[in-house]
Amino acid sequence: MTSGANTLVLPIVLPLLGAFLLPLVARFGDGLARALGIVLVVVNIFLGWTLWSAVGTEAAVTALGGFEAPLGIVLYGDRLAALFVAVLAVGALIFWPRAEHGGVKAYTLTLLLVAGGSGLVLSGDLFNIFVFYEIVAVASYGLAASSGDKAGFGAALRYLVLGALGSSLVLIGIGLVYAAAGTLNLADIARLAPEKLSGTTGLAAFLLLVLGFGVKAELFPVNTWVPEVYAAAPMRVTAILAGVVSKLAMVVILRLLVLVFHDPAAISLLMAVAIVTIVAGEFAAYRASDLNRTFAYSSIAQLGLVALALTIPATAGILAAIAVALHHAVVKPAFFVIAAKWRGPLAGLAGGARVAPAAAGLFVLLALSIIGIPPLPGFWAKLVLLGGAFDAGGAYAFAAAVVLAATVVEAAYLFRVVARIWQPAAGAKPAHFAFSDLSPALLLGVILIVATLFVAPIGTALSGAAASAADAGSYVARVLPGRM
Amino acid sequence: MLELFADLVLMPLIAFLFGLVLVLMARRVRAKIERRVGPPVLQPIYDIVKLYAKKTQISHGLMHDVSIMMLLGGFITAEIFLPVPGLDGLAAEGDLVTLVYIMMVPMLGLALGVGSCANPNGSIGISRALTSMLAYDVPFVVVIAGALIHYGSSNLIDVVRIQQEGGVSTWGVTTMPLLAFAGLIAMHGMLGKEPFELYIAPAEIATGPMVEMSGKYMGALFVMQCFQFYTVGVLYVTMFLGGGEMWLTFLPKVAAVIFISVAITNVFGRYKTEDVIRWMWRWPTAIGLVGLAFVMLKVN
Amino acid sequence: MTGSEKVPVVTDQPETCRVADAEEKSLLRKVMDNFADHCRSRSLFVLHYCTGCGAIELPPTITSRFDMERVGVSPMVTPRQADLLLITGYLSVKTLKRVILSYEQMQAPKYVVGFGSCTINGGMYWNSYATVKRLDQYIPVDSYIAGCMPRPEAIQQVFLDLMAKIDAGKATAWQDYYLNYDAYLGRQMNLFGQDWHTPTDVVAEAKHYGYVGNGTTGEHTALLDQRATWSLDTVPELYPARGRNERSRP
Amino acid sequence: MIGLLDTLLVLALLTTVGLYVFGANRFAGYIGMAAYAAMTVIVVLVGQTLSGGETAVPSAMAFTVLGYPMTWRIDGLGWFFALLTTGAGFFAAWYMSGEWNEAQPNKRIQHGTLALNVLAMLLLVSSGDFLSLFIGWEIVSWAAFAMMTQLGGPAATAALRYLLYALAGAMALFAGILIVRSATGSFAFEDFAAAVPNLPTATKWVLFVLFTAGFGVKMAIVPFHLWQAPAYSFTPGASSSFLNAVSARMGLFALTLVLIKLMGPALLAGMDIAYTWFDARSALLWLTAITMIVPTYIALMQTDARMLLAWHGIGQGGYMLLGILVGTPLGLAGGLLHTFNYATYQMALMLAVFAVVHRTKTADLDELGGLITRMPFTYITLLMGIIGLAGLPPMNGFVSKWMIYKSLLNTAQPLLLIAAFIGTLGTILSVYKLIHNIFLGQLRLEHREVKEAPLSMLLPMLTLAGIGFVTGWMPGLALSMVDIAQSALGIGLQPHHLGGVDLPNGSLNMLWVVGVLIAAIGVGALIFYFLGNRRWEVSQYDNYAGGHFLSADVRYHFSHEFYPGLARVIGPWYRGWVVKMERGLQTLVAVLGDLSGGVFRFAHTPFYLLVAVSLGLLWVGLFGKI
Repeated sequence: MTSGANTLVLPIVLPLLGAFLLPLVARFGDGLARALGIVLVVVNIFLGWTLWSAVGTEAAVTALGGFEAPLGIVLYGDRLAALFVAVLAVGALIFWPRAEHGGVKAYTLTLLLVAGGSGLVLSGDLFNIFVFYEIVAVASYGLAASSGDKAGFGAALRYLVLGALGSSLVLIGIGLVYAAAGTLNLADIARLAPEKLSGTTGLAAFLLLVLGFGVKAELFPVNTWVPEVYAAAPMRVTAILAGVVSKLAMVVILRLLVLVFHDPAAISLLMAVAIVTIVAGEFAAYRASDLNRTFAYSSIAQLGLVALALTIPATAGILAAIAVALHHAVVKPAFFVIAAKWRGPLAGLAGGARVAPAAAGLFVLLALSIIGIPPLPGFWAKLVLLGGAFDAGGAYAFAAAVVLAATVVEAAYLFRVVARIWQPAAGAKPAHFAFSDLSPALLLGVILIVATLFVAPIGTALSGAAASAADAGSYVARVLPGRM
Repeated sequence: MLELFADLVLMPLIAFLFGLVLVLMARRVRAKIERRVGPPVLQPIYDIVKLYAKKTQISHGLMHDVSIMMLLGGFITAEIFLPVPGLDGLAAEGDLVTLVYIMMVPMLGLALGVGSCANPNGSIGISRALTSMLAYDVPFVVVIAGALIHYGSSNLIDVVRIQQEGGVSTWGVTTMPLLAFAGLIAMHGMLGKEPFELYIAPAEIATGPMVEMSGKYMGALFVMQCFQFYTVGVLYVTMFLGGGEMWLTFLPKVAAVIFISVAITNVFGRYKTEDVIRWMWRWPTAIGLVGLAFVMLKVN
Repeated sequence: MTGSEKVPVVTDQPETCRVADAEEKSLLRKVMDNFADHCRSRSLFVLHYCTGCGAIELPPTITSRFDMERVGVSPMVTPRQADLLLITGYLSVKTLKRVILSYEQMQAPKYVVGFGSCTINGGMYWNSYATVKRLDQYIPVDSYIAGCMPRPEAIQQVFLDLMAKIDAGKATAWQDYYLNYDAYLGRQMNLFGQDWHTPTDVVAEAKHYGYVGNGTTGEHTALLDQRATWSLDTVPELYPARGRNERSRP
Repeated sequence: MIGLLDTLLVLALLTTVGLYVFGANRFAGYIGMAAYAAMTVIVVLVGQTLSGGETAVPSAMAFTVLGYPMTWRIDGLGWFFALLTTGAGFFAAWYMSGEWNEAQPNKRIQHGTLALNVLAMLLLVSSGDFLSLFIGWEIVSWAAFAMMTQLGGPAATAALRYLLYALAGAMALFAGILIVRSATGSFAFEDFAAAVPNLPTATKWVLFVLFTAGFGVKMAIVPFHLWQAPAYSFTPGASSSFLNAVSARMGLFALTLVLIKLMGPALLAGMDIAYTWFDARSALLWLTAITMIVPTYIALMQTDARMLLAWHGIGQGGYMLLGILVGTPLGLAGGLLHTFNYATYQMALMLAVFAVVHRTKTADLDELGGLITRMPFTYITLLMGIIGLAGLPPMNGFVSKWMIYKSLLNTAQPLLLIAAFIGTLGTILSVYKLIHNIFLGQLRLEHREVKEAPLSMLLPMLTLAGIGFVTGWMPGLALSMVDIAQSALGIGLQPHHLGGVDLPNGSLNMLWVVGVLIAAIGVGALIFYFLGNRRWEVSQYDNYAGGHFLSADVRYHFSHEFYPGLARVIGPWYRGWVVKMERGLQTLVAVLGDLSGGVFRFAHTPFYLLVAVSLGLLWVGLFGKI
């Protein structure tokens, strides 16, 4: 175990430990538990940052328990993983639960989520991925139900059923992979994939894995829980789920694609799913009746974009996926902050700009960015995505056309809301925002603007991360140094 | 310089004087067709002098007056840009397209003046006049486009020269008979004679644009009629009948063109606005387009 | 809509009276006037006011049977364009209002010919309560044609007579309307009531063109002015300001 | 290195910020005037550099993001449009400097959005590659949206519609520039211009369609024309005039840049459409012909003065594009000159109409009339404006239209010429209705106390009309500016002199035409004043009505359905098929939305999962074999 190993293990272990300790600590005071949770999350951010600066182009690898890969439990930390560890922790920090949403239970679950999520992106073998996926899933079921009302429980139950089914699909998929390849270590599978997994079995395994992880990744048609849960769960939970957790599943799919499934059939399968997801998400959002559902559907579409980006060959696709995912992770939580106060039918939003000019202004900024208006970050994300698609040509060009058309629909529903906000109030005025209500969103807005100003260095950094994530050969070489 | 100045004075003057003759001819021809004697030779002058000599001259505001100035000014300008035998005026400084647009200036002036009279009959008259302009200008632009492409120049001096150098066989009427025919119909519409006089309609809208015109305002309209007959006739002769080589043959040609128009006008009643539009957009336009097709075949 | 506008007070003595005598004119002026009169006589635009029964005689007069265009007479449509107002037959009180309106809208020099007996003395309607007995009480008349109805030949004859009169510069009945407007207005008011008025500001027009005589203004025109002021004050919707006021108000 | 262009952009940026901060100030209009005047001066300086032989004035601003360099520089073409932009901004600010400003509840927004639009347009016209072009394009679109939506209500609805059109266009453009990058490896204009002749025909067609559609939306080429008139009309006065005068012309700028400068008319003419006589250029030419005619005749049917003018703006755009696409030096000069001329008279017209709206509170052509006695100077502006719009001498609109006609004649395209003429005829009818229904006819009682527009609004109007007249009299002044733009296009210059152009087969010398026209009208005035007795002005109620006594309580006026006969003939031709298409598209989106939403609403979750897995496995079984 090197010093780099700490940065790989600690992001998982510390929050996990914290999650178990927290109920005990809470006996000495709720505030103490809260503080401890926050400290742990901050530590995770720091760890992510350390990992990022430590790994450079060479990823950090560690095998737990002293067993070498492929037998041992391998953790693999490249810049991509470091990024998402940090992003997950930042998300959890910004949207740390409040006492009224379950108190210490919520803190625990959130820490569990952080631990599971970090594990998900750091794990180097499929079984651990499944385990961490389950941890994330359980934590999110609990959080989804934490609003404590009828709608919340109903939504959480649906989420639970679907999630459980999805997990079993994942398990079947893993089983198929194991049956074919005889190993669960990703690097090892990657090594064996060309001969063992290139046939029908491999494809079936991929299908099941995509559908299984797709539940979290909000892929069509296994994403029916999304609007319900996002409408019913507390805003802070929604923000984390939509903003970050869904991306973690995408990271897993990314790893699978890069390392295991290069099959054109697999790619086209994912592309078809992605296109349908985009279309279904944007069009459903066009007819959504309130802000929460609008953003939920929009979130589905954005994840469809990420999935589409993943199908684009070479680094460009990975870069686009990371860019779109990160951008969405900034924008969508902020949207949900606004939606938390402005509930109910869209027509009731008239006059919003008078009541809450800051929220209205922020809404416009976020909407512009998510549509992809230069020079905001959303534009650059879309530029990379569509540029890669047009470079790839063929079906990708068609997909790009779908994305472009969907963008118009996106603008239609977002700016319909903007127009309504700026209209004079007809009846009851929309809710006012206290500063504390809006502050997370304002913070994210500031991040967005800063990112706009520093888009060039961010782009360079992400390109590096994408390049190393796309390098399957180096993954195998790092994990299995002798076996190439 | 002096020659140009002479042109500037002579061209409108000749236009006015010969216009008087054309007006007289029109009235006499009409009388003959109706088996009447018709007005005496000086009748056009009597009318104009009397109108200018009215003791009271009511006006409906400054625009009413300015419209009269635009009316005369526009036609005077048009005459200067319309070459006649021996007098080219400024025809080289503005071509047929310019001339067509200059001829719209007096119409616009009249329309504004009539509008400022605050009489709905006048406004209706202008509405109908503009509508009929839209009707007859469609075949007219077809004719213009065809003729100009045929001659390869929009300079009227060139148009006249080409026809005179080649003799009768190069006259527009022999090289482009269909366009010449369509042009004749469009010219007839331009003169506002039956069956296209919908904007005068005395019994219906009380002479339309002229409803509030009295004294010298009306007199200016009479003068305008002289110019109009002359301009339309000369334009047609220039485009299709070889233009003017000498006054002795030129003026009879102009008179002949106007004669055709006034001779057929009496046998018609008045078309409704819709019928004018439909008729103009159907027959002369179709004939003109066929003529245009022949021209294009020849050019290519 | 304040009421502060004052219509100029009409004084008894008009400032100018510029109807020039024939002797004052220069030779050029005389020649020009003679020429103009000649042209006027040879170009008569006729407005026929055909509410009565005489209209039937006009078509033969104008069309091929007699062809009045030979002598420059042609029909016109609006009073603005016309020189000659033909009153063909009887006038009821109601139609007389329209006749006066039309007459005032004609441009001077203007001439009026009364057709048939009815315009002279009421004719067969001499004892009707609703018809006007003598036309020249209300507007100046240049010529009458007696008969019921007159033949086209008679109409031609009156045209020729009128032309000769105009050519000689003696058809000046129209000036009488300006010079003695108050009297005409008085008789009109007698018939139509005190609030009678036409849109034409005859007094102002007379002043503008210098046809102001001792009879131009008087008690009746003063009434007119009073009423104009009053109307502005109270119900401007119904009584527009008269004459130039309409346009010169800020 | 801070160059002229940087100074210009920084000044525009400072103006935007400054006017947003001080926009509510009484003197905001003057601040704007000073700023735009300064910008105009800088643009003129840039023009001097350009006419001194430089091909472009670069900016020090340059970024490289994700490996794509972005540069800004202004060449002759961009300069021409920059001049129009700053000039229009100046006159709009002037208009907003006095009484208008006092009357506005949202001064800050009006001044701020105007400055923002100027900034965005300057950024667009000085873009140096496709990426910066796209960025500028988007900023222009959104700045215009910010301007249009400010009054809320119908304005917001119209602006939203605009937004969707603009965004759809932008997406087409986005696809276009990405395809360019895929095909040539960079976003640079030069690389594209060098590579485009060798691209496969299919790619050329895709690019042509995408760019034409993308830029054409902004120009409101048929069938993308529906948004423009309402969006421009419901914007407050000076802003609306600005939008009308120059905003839509950004599309023309970009089309000229891509289609003429980079691709070239010859290349377009070589792209034949199979089984027809058309090629890319002539197909687009016919589209412009439709754009000249259809919106003009829609304008004819409007009853709102602002809408009428805005619809004409669309039709006028067709003339400009027509001239430019003809591709000869004469046609190009005509098209570009028409852009300048249009900016002058359309702005004057809109300002005049808004002056009327300012005074009477209505733009409904059926509720006005007779205002000539109350607002004579506004009338003069409108009169000069409509003469320009209709393209009659002596105003400048005639010159540019003449050049366009002449270029069509010289290239023997009679049908397009006829189409252009028909558009002009419709314009004449329509503008007469405009001026008649506002200023002529009977004055309404409620407008009896209406005053002339204040000097702060009159002066810009009259100045613009004056510019229109002077450049009509001496078109050489404007043509020398057009020269700078044309020199950037590589097609060649159109020789001209102060009075117009000399051609072997029919010249135009406006010095003579206008001179003679004015002199002749002077002769007309002499005749009018010295022959016959003095005039006597009478009341509007002293009027022929068949013996009827007119009074103010009964309207004696003709304005509603001004061309009934024409309407009966061409009325049935207004099928509104574009409107129906638009509605159909909306319905389609709504239906798709309901379908998609239905999947989520009636969630038989396990069932979906089962279906997805089964179908997926079926697919795997059928097609998954390698």
